[in-house]
Amino acid sequence: MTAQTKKPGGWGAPVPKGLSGRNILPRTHAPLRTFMVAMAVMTYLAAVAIGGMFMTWRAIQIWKSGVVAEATVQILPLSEPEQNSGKAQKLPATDMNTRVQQAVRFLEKRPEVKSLRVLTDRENRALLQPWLGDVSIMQDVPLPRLIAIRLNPERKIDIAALDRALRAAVPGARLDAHGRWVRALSHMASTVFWLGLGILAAIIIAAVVLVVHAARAALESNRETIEVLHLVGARDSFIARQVQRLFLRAGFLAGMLGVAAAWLTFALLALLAPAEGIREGAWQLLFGAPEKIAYHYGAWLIIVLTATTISLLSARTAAMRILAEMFAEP
Amino acid sequence: MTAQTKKPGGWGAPVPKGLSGRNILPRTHAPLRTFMVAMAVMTYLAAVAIGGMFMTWRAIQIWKSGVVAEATVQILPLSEPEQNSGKAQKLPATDMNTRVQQAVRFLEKRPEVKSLRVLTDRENRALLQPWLGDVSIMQDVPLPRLIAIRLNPERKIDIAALDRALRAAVPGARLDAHGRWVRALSHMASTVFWLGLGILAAIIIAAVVLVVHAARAALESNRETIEVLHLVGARDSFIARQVQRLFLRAGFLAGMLGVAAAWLTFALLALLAPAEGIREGAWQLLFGAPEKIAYHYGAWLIIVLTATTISLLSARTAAMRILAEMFAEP
Amino acid sequence: MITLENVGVRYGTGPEILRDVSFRLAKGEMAFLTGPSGAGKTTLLRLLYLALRPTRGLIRLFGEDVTAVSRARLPELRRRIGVVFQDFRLLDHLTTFENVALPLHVAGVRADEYRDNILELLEWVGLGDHVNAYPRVLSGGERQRAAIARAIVSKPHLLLADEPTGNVDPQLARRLLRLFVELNRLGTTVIIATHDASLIAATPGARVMTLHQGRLSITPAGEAA
Amino acid sequence: MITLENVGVRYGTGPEILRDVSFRLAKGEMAFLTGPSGAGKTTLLRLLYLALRPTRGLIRLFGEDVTAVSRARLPELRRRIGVVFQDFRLLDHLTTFENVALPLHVAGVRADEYRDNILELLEWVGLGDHVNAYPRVLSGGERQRAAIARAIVSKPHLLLADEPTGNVDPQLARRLLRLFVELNRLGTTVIIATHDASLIAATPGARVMTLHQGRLSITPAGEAA
Ligand SMILES: Nc1ncnc2c1ncn2[C@@H]1O[C@H](COP(=O)(O)OP(=O)(O)OP(=O)(O)O)[C@@H](O)[C@H]1O
Ligand SMILES: Nc1ncnc2c1ncn2[C@@H]1O[C@H](COP(=O)(O)OP(=O)(O)OP(=O)(O)O)[C@@H](O)[C@H]1O
Ligand SMILES: [Mg+2]
Ligand SMILES: [Mg+2]
Repeated sequence: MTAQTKKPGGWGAPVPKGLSGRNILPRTHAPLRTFMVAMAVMTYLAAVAIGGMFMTWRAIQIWKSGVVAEATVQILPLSEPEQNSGKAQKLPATDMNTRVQQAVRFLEKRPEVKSLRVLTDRENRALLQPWLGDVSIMQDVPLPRLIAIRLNPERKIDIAALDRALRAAVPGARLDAHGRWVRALSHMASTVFWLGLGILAAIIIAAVVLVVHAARAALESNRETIEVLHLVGARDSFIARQVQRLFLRAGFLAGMLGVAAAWLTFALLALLAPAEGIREGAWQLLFGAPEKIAYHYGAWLIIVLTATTISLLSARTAAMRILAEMFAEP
Repeated sequence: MTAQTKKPGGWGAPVPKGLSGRNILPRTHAPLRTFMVAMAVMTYLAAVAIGGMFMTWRAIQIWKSGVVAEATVQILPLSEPEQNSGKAQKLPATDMNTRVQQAVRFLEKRPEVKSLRVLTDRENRALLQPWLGDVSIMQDVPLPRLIAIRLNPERKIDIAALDRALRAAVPGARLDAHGRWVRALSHMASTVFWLGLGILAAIIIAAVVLVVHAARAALESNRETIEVLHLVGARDSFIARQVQRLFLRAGFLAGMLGVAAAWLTFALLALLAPAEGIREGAWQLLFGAPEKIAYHYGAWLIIVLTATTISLLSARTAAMRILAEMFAEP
Repeated sequence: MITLENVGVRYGTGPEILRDVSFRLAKGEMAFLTGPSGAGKTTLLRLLYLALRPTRGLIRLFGEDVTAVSRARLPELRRRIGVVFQDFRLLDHLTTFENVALPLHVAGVRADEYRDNILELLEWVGLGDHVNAYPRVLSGGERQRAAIARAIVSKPHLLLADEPTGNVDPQLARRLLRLFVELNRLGTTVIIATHDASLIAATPGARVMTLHQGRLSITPAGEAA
Repeated sequence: MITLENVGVRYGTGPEILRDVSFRLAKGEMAFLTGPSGAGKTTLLRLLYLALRPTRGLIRLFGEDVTAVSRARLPELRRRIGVVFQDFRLLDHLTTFENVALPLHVAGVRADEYRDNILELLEWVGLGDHVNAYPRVLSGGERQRAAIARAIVSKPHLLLADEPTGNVDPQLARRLLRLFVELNRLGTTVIIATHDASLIAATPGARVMTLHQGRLSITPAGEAA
């Protein structure tokens, strides 16, 4: 039946404290709770999605700096075009060495190149083995010389331009940056990234729709209270302040809760995820280098602030609409 | 003030129709609307996430069948180990040809291999050119022979096992499936896939929490109605039926709305996305081959059914809890 | 029909609202329940319409021990009891007609069987013009009459009316009282909680039960104060 | 103080509830508003507490044309009007004390300034034991008294009471009436809508306004029916 709640006071009760410093709108109310749950859930999802985006982003970065940064420069043996008939003519070793030195000097000056190393003849042959079999059988065949370089991962690198410059500077030199594979991977990574961004956008739009609606509904269920406040002489500003206080608190708490839950989710991932990459990524997300996680925590802070602002504004607008209906023109 | 709504009838009004076939619980109610919005938003997110997962999945499949399916078999020139000192000894050409034939026969019988082609000497040299420079200079050097094969993309292929079998069957043969790159890509793809699955799981858990809560809140705001029904002699089963009817409708409508919105989102992506891959993926998701999109539409149907079931069950449970409180033991 | 023996009620840890209330009401009797505001009239009625279990004592209704009755049997008992709540408890989203039809509808009666009946009843209580109006646009007295119509529409065996004339004018109050008396004449046991002495004075055949400080004193029928 | 000239009210497309209502009430007068249920008493009061705009006619309150008053000035006017609503309109999540304190709180009065005042008032209306109780656990009459206390706590210039004694016993009703009379003696203009003829009879100095079929007839002070 109707609430047979305990009468809080009544017989020999303490002296009542009055209303100062107390919120006049009810704090514990099913629709307000629904609003808070909705807000918490949506901030949770937004925080998880943003965290996931950061993780993907960092994974792509790391992967790029690991794989894309590797490239090989080949210095090919030159054949005299006019001597292309008949037996192969050995080119003088000095020529090849000169060109290798040229290439090294050229590369060392380029800002894109982080480090380089001329492979030894042994390494050279080991690299070619998959293609040529046991290269000991062609001890005398002139082989291209290879220079392994690491590119600077922080810079955006125009591989094609570097290749062109290299070819112009050193005859017979060419740059192999595993272009096809890198392109495939980059393409996939960016597809995934945009897809993720799309889902994030969907979450944020959905969150705003839901949360604005829930705030309105929560306030709608306080219509009676607002009417009574108005009827006993409260100014619109007073009522708006009450509403704002209530929803500031509710939105902030719910936002914090959602972000905290997201944080916990990533912490669990960092400890328990089956894939090592995800564990590592989640760990970096939460406890990585300060200058990097500043972005992550910053984004989460922005989520909480946005949540608070949205709840504040939507509740205030709803309150003002309700107030405007009172004693309006018929 | 109190609703100065138009009096619907009253003076010379139509004969009232009674309550049969009419839902006794109010359909238009802020908390019920919040529940429906919450349900629609969460099914929307779930449907978008699942659609995104399917898109990623298919993208990975296509990519795999395009890139992973290519492999090369090399038949290396054999050197007699006992003759490893001194000059290289030319192996008889027939031996190489025999081994190529052996390899072709072996590969043709393997179900993993879709097609194969022995490269001509010219193609062979063209392939090696990046490594060896102008190969005309080493006309007489024995080169490995290459067989380009396409693997069967529909089958799960154990590259390592195939390589082992090949090496055992044909001396000097080896399979190069671009292992390192494929592993990097596979790793990334599966990381992304699991991350997506994680976000989907987060969405679904959040959806259940939110929606169950909203359903309870909506019913809680109908407590007075439920009490009155009980007091005028309605059986629990009657009330439960009313609640179920209301939430069956609400859950189903909201679920359909959410999935329809997701469908529209993907349709927009299919038409307007900036990246071609996403346009194509979204198109395949919605209008692809019937046997494939059956899964997509099936998943969305399951979402709607789950939404309906969750709303039904949570509302029913809440109703039963409210009913159990009536005239309970003190 | 109704037997109360040493019934006591206490809300939470508060004082006893009802103390050692005992009375017996035979089928077809009519009684007024009176007493100062806050004396426990509504509480006593809530015991009788099975919304509240007594803290102690025995209540028998229709020959059944109420404290031992199972939840599953509640609807059956309720259908034999009509209640006019002090705060009306109309459903805001149903029209007057639908509100009044509710007890019949939940009992499974078909609309064509009760329609004329209800329209006639609404006419009698003066709501003929408000058949399709929603409670929110009714005046206080109109709501009260709708609540009365709902309580009596199913011709219950027991009618409990809590302050049923607090919001209507004296003429209308007497008209409504006649409705209760008529129902009583047809066999319904009627208990009316009221502050209105003129109502009691107008019904010489009724018993008057007075609550004061949690105790019940009974004036036999015909000796109305 | 209050002037109505040819005021008419119609809800939506319904019939006119009030027709050509004109009257004038000077500062410090006391008046009863009576008439059958559904006659439009609450509607007339809603006009006076600025919850409803008339369909036609002129209303002047405290010397101001009510139909021309701006929204921003409403709170100021409201603070000079106390209202006892027919359905009480207490806030369920506030205690009796807090409900009664509400008009003072929204006007910016500090708690220590009004506490003793309110406790005394609650004692007087018989709610001394229910200071910290929430409305849901109050009896009907107790709620009504809380509503009355809230209406008069700020000693308004105009008091509008809609059926303020419908849920209390006659002794208590007279006690509450004395409260209104006392307030009136201190200068408050009082209008009480009621069905209770004994209340009117007990106040010979008051005017009686009777609504019937939307028209208002006025019995001058001292000639109570
Ligand atoms: N749910 C409740 N919890 C605690 N106390 C309650 C509850 N309901 C009523 N009371 C208290 O019990 C006492 C009796 O209430 P009840 O409603 O029975 O009085 P009543 O005789 O109907 O009064 P009225 O004539 O004013 O309606 C009152 O003091 C009230 O405050
Ligand atoms: N918001 C509204 N919309 C439409 N009609 C209304 C509305 N409020 C009241 N009415 C109608 O106006 C008429 C007068 O109502 P009002 O509440 O003023 O009567 P009253 O004199 O206070 O009656 P009572 O004594 O029963 O409280 C009634 O017939 C009622 O149905
Ligand atoms: Mg009562
Ligand atoms: Mg009224």
